[in-house]
Amino acid sequence: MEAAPPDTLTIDIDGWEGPLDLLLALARSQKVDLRQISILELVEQYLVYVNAARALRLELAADYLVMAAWLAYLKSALLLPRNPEETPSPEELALRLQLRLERLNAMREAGARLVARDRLGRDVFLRGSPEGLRVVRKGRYEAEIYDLIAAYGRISARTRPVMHVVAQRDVMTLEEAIERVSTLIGARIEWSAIETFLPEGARGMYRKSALASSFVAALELARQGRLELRQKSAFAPLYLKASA
Amino acid sequence: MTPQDDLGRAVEAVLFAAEQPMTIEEIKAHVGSQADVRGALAGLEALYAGRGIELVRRGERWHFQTAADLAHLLRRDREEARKLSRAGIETLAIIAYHEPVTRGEIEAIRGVQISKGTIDVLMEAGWVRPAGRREVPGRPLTYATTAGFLSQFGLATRRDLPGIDDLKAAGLLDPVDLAFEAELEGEASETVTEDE
Amino acid sequence: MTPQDDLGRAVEAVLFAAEQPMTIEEIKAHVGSQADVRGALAGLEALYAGRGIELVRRGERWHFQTAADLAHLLRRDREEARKLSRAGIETLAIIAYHEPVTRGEIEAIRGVQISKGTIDVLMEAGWVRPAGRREVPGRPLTYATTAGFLSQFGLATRRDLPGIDDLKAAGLLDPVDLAFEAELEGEASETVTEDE
Repeated sequence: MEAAPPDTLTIDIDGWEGPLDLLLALARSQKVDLRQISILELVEQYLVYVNAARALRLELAADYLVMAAWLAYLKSALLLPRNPEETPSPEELALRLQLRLERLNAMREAGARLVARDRLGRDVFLRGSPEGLRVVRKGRYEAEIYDLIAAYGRISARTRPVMHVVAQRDVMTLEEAIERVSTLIGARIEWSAIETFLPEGARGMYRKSALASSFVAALELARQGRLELRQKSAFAPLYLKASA
Repeated sequence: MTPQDDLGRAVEAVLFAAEQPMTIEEIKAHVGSQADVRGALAGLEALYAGRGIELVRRGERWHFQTAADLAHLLRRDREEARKLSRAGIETLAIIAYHEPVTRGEIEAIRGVQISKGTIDVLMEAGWVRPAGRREVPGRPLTYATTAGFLSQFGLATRRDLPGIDDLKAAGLLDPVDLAFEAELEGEASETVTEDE
Repeated sequence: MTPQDDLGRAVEAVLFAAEQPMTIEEIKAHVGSQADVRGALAGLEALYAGRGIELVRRGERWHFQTAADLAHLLRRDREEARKLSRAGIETLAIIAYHEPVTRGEIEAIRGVQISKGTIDVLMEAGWVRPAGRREVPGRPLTYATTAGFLSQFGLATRRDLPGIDDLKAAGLLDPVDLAFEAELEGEASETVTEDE
């Protein structure tokens, strides 16, 4: 990390929660109000940072690179002579980026102030051993919305694979294939490729299933001496003919 | 505020948050070993005299308690709020998401039988009601949720329940662990026993 | 002792004995439905101000708790308060300051997708709840904070969120699109004024 120029941040890519977070950290390093930051300087800082990370062969998530590409575009648009036809103008794009940074910054500070408050159970305490009050309603059952939807999530997660398994697939069973091949083979005089035994119009998964079943059927029928098989070499076309 | 008041406040807070009556030594462990805890206790005793809360001494230990004459306002009832069983909450979730739904359908979705008491508990809680019979062989009774269900769970309508996509995004569809599966099996065998 | 004092004692005892923060309605269930509980609470609030125990309001609920400045005497080592991740803290802040808010809106502010489980953790802690659907295409679910959130962070109402008025006044709680329009209009009208 000593390789980084002194005026850039230390490369620590794991610490960032996305490119906007990194941009905000860089913007804050300009030590001015977010309203006053120089977008050009910020773009420059970001590109230097990302290039340094790549030079160190750190794996950068794609969204950092997408942001880098967009910022490079923004930079050139801000520097080149204006094209008045172009909307939105580069200044508008820069303004939008600045507004986003301000909003993220506001929420980050709000979050920090929130968790720094006096927290129940950490800084302030309820009574340690309350006597407890009589529950007026008899046998009141307690459940929170979280319990309810978590329960439904659990059921869905549990039953999901089951639903996947029972999904109906269009297949040709072995019985069907034996029936079909033994009927068709009687009508063929010449050697016929196994594909010609498949139902016309068979497509996709069904065709694959029909082919596999027909192949196994052919083996079975050959074993029974009802047909003969011929194949020149491995993976060559497979031919069938009724036994003489 | 005088130092004596500061000590009074400290002792007051320590006794309030304590889970058990405390000795003066135990209080000193919190407020400082040099402190005049005995004096502070006397001050608090006087301050609270006649109020709804009293500082009382039991042997060597001190604690706050509600004034004895107000006990009738508080009387404890052992029949306290009970948490729904896992079978109960799952059955309720299925009814809410699929209503009107028959018991057979609930079992098919849960993948586990439900004992008769499960739906009874939901009806007793006022969250589930019978919703007519399904016009199929056997005419099974269907169940649906009530207005009480909506107010219990802070929903304006059933449509406000998060959908499957929302649950997935919230990480609620993550694979169930083995311990849970084991528990389910236990439950299933229990049900069989009950039905026999 | 005046009747008002009697009611004060009763409310004091009930809240003191309660295991959970209580609404005025819940207190009335113990001290009588006709009682001026609100007035009694105001009296107790004043009585306890500056003491080691304080009466506080959190949303619609009231409870006693130890004074914040005495935290150093009471902080418990074994209390391993759930440590929120940065993503968790930011997501919680965004929900609290913008509620009701959709997952998409949270992601737009953070500039990054929310990982599975972030909202789940906040819901499990009891600080965040689903708050109905937004009536726009896709009907996304919105999220909001709970009464438990207010208690945990010591807020009487959401208006006590740190800096919320300033953020609102500065437009920092408006979506970028809206702020962008406002900014452009502001510039435009400034220009007009200058020209006059």
